[in-house]
Amino acid sequence: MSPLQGCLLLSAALFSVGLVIALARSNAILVLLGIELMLNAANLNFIAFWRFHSGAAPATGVIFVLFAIAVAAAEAAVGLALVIALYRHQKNLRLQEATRLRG
Amino acid sequence: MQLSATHLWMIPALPLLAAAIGSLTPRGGRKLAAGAAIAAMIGAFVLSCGALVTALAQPAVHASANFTWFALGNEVVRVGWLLDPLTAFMAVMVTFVGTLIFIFSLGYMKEDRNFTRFFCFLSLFAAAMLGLLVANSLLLLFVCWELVGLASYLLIGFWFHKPAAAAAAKKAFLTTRIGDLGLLLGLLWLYHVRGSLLCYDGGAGVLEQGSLTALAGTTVAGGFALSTAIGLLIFCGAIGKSGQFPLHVWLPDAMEGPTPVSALIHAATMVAAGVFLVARVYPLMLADQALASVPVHALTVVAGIGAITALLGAAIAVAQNDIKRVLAFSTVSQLGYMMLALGVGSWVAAIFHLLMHAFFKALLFLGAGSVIHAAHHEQDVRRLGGLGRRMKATFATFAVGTMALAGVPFLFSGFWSKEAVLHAAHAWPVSSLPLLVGLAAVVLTAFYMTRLITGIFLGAPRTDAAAEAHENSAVMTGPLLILAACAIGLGFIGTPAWPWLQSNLGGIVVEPESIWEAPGLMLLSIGLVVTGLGAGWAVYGRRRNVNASSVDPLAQAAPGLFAVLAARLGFDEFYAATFGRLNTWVAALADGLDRRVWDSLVSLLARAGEFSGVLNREADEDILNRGFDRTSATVRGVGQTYSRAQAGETHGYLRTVALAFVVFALVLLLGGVR
Amino acid sequence: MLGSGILQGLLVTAKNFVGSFHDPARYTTLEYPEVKPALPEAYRNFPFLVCDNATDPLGTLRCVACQICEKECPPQCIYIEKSRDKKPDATGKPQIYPAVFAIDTSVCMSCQICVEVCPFDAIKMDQVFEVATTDRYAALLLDRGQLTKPNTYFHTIHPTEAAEVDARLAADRQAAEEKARVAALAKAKAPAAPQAPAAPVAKRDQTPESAP
Amino acid sequence: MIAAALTTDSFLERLPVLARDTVTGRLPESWRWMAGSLLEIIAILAGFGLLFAYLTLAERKILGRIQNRPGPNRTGWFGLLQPFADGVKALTKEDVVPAGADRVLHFLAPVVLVAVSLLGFAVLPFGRHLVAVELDTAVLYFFAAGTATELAVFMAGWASHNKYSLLAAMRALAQLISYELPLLLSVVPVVLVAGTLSTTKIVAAQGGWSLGFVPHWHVFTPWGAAGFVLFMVAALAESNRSPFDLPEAESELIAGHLTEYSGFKYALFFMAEYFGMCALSGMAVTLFLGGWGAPLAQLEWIPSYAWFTAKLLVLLLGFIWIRATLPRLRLDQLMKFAWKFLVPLTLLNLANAAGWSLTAGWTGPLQLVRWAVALALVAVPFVVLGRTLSAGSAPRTYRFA
Amino acid sequence: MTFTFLILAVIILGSALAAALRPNLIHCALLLVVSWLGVAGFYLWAGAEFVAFAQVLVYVGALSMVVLFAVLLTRQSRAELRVDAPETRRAVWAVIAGVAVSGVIGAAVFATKWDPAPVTAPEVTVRGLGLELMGAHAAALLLLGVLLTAALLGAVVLAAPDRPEKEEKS
Repeated sequence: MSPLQGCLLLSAALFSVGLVIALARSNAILVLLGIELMLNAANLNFIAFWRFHSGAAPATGVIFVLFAIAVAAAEAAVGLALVIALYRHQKNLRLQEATRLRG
Repeated sequence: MQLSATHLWMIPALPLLAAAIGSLTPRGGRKLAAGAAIAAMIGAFVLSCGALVTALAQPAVHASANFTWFALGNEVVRVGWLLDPLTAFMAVMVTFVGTLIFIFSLGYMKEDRNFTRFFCFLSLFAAAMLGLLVANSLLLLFVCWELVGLASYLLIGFWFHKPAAAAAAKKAFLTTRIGDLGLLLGLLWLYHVRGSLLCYDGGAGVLEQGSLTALAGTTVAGGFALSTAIGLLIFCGAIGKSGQFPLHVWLPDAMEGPTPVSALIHAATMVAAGVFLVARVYPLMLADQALASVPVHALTVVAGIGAITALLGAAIAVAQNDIKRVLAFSTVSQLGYMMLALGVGSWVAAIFHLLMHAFFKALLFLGAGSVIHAAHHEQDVRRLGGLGRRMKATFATFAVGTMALAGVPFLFSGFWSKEAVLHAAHAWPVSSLPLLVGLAAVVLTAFYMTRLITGIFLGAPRTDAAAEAHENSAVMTGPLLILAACAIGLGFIGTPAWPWLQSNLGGIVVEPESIWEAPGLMLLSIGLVVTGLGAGWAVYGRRRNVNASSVDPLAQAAPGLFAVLAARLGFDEFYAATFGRLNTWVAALADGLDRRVWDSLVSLLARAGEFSGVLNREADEDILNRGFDRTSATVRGVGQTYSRAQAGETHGYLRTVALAFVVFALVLLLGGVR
Repeated sequence: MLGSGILQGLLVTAKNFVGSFHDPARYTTLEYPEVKPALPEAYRNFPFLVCDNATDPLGTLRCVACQICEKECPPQCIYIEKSRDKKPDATGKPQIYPAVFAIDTSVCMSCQICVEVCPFDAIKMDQVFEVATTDRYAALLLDRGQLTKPNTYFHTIHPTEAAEVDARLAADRQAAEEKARVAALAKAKAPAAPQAPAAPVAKRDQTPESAP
Repeated sequence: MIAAALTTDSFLERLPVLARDTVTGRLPESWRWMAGSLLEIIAILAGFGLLFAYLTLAERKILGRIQNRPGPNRTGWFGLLQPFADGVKALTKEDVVPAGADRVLHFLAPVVLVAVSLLGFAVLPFGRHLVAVELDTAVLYFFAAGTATELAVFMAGWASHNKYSLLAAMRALAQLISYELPLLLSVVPVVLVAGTLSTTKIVAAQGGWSLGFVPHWHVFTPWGAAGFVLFMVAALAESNRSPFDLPEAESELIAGHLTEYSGFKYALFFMAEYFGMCALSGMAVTLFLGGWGAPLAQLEWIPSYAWFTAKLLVLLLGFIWIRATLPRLRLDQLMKFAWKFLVPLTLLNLANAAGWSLTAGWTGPLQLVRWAVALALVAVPFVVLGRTLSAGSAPRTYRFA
Repeated sequence: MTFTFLILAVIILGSALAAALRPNLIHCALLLVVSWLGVAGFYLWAGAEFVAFAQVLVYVGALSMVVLFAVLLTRQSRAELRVDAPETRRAVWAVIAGVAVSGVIGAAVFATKWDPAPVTAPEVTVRGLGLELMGAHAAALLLLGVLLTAALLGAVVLAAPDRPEKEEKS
């Protein structure tokens, strides 16, 4: 069980926990946070590979994570703004009731 | 002031521009339209003088400037401008007379509501006439020929609300159209043979020696020379346009138009176009003179037609009561004279007579116009009379015109030009018939002119309209005075003693000779003129206590002949009887055919279409639709099932994504992808 | 310009800060428990009974229990019980004295009316403000013993007023002696004068025990 | 590197390092790192703990003096035992927890706040060899730790189950967040010029003197001065001090988000506030005032950590001084000041610093031009922005006072 | 496997799972913050300091604030906060999906052969990162700036309640 595999397992676990949160919880904010967790899991992978995998390119993994963090922040901000707008519209945040946008 | 051939196009362009301005000005823009028209005519006149100066510099040369009008595949149609003494003299005459008539019509048409439209049509006519003169290509000439016909139709039918005027305009247009058909056939045949319609094209032109010998050389069905056939066909156009024997019926009726129109078109210019055309293609006409085997020479036909028309016109003119009708028939007879002169071989005499006739006939018509204008549109001679004292200027100028027309010796231009024609006829070797006819026509002309002048101006006014007549304003009497001066003065440019016109026109220097060399013919003609005048004065001069309804002395003398002549020898009725009924018969036939034959065919087709439509609907209904409905139903079903998957529940989406991911990953893993 | 206000403010506080160390006008805090505040002379708190002689305070009370102050006191916080017997006052004249003289300091509003109405200058306003007690009721009711303070104390707290009172008393005493002497003289001069009605009521004439 | 410097420095300079080495010397090798860092932690805690204590006392004394009163002088000689008295008071006071409060969060809030505000001290270079953690990204670490305080404030506000404290927490958060921006932006120029995020290298970059007596501290460059002032103003707001002490504005929201706290937790909040203040001033010293560098070459013999503490104390006294002078800002003025005044100025200052570093090569007359431009870039926007923003608010005239 | 890695794993996964179970929303958010701190710790352990502190700055500093503000702004009543237990059926499906996904990834991790880890940890300095960012990824950096501004403005517009236009004060 090399450290790399350990990290990958950790990120997989974190990813699935994020997925469970996103799927199980009905509150929109928590779903968003679940997705944030999944994003973090991805970042975790990047750093793991940067650290343990003898890749040639110097710090692309690190830079990628930096950009990922920034974008995730932007995404979260807009997501939460949407949640607030949704709440104003629907007076509660239960996601299963926000089903107007459907086929 | 030189105007070379290449700039000739400016002469017709100015009146065309004036016509365009006239057409665009609203009814109120009277001053603008009239001003533009008159300015254009003055400009054209100045340019024509320039052209005349250039032409007279080398009278024998036909200066042409050609260019490609349009190319149709590899067929290139070339047109161009021609400058020679004939064009120049005609252009000066047309522009000078036109300007005077335009000024005259300023007064004449003042009360008319469509004043601007009148001047627009006048400018259009002037442009077309000048275009016809300067054209070097017969095609361009034909185009302007048609435009002139159109202009005459528009001007004759100017007061279209009068049914008579509308009918007259249609009649004029149709009869000239028949003549033009002959002209068109001639041109097409010529184009077919020669491949070009340019008269003078640096040797390759139609009227140049190369093509003339070729045309004369070939003979056609009936033994005619090709040039004779083409020449006669072109002459048909001239017959129609100049109102010669068979197609003269439209000219008297054309008097329905306003008098300046009659003066400009049916006295001076348009009718002269036919004579100009024959003069233009004269080399073609002369081509068959040398051939002996030819059954008839073109010019002989021309002379015959000319003689008949001259005698016919003069005779009918005697029995007419309407001033303008008398002058119209007088024009017909004078044109017969010109054709006669062309026929007997002297186109110079014909053009000389044409130029002189244009001036004094325009004078006579304007005089008549002034009389009509003063007498509140009263045109019947029997209802006028005694206007001499009231309209002194008009009476004086009308008298000058009459004497010029009659050919009073020495002083008046009419005498010299008629003399020239008679000399040519006298010298014609073929037969002396034209000479006799000419002399008879001289007597008749003198007679009916005195009848006319005494009827209008002498004696007492027979109606109150005539009584109230008074002299017109300067704008109408001015042109009369100028034209009278020309009628007198211009004669001297063509006298045998000083043949300036003849030598310049023909390009060959004519030896001046004293008029007393062969005085016989001249003295004879003078005698005939005097007898004519005397007879006229005798019959009509001293009639007293005559009122509007009193019978004409001639009618009393020869009631039958007078009635026939008054009815214009019944040509209208004859044509109506023959061609009119033919036309109606053919129309009825076509209508019947159309109604019964074609109609049934079309309805047959319609029913067939209907039947196939019905067949189509049935088939479509049960075969196609049912199948289509079933398939769309299935598609909607499938769509619904999928849309249920798209239930808008975000959790559902995420769950399906996750499970899909798992499935694919499993496939990858188990599939052994390393 | 923005910020100039702040700088001026800082300058002021700086000046204060520095000034507080060397400029007495600025550093005015009294360390209270250690440094008593110099009370203004006219300060008054609760009344106290003046006695002429510090050694025998109750004996030399000026108060003759005339109960004027008790009646005049607006909140009625003075309670006096006259004594049965008389005791000679400062001038030796037997006077009544208050057996019980209590002031309820929780009620007294230190209006100084009792001082103004006291004909014998027996009650003056004290300057003691440290009167906090743990007992809310009894401790605040001051009895005779707690109230009396010697005239010398009076001089320390209200010097001018004390001097004035003494001067006045001394003057009265001399007037009384004068009158007494004149009366004595008169009595000596006219021993025959009929027996005057009962001896005139003796004016209050004490000879202040002037102990600095 | 440390070994080499050891020999040349004076004994005092080497004293702390020597002390540490002697103590850790006895332990086995593997434990030495742990023991060394423990020692450092203890040193920092003790040092700054004492500083906190006496800072509170100094504050009350100086405030007193400014307001012409002695300040606490009852406890101990000249009131020196006052902080311990406060400490005892805080400990003995009953720790009340509101009924509906979220007990866990209520307890966690002060703990997190103090822990986080202590984190900042790790990277401050107190002396030539006295930096707890030699981090390449020291400045970033410092401000990352700094932002976590907001979380603690929120927890405090939320956990006390009280509308006012929640509202106050929101106001405090708004203030902290809006002033975090100018704080960070005013630090960026220093990083830009120094070219590194590590505090030790920044201090090293400010070494040396020019013209004999002017040290190369950043504060003596136009953009540095502006940056220093902006940093201090933002630091004031960040630590909820003086003009910006809106969160615990006694007059308005009782104690803001601290209303439901009492006893030791309350004291902890204050301790955290003071630690924050010290950390921020320490960073200010490091970034702008040349860290442990001596102002004059001749004064090199005084140990570096002495200089650091001296400068730190000067700044802290400045904090106190400002607290004594300036009135409290209204919330909207606070916000407007941050967003419309500080942020533009810091951005301009960044541009100024960039220009400054680009024109580093200029010499002779160009040097003057460089200084003139930099000074203009600082002064002109300040005046213009100041005038436009304060256009409406003319100094208030009191008609009846 | 080093000891610290295990601790970090426990912190991260523990707090994440706890967040999944807690009914109270604020507690979930705070637990997730702890999990983010754990991830930051992992970055530190892996040697990428800059990323770790960036993570702390962004997630713990800013994002947690936004989340908590969002939670407060959506004003659920406290009761509602309490009662937010997930419906069982959906929870079961969620767990199944989670386990499936992690199982698959785990299998993949063990299935592939990883070449041995490099002996020395790759060294990344802030200066190196800066040059890299400003060099090869300069465009990406600028784009990121634009993206962040757009997200900032967008979020404000979306979240701001559409107050009626303030009428002009006379």
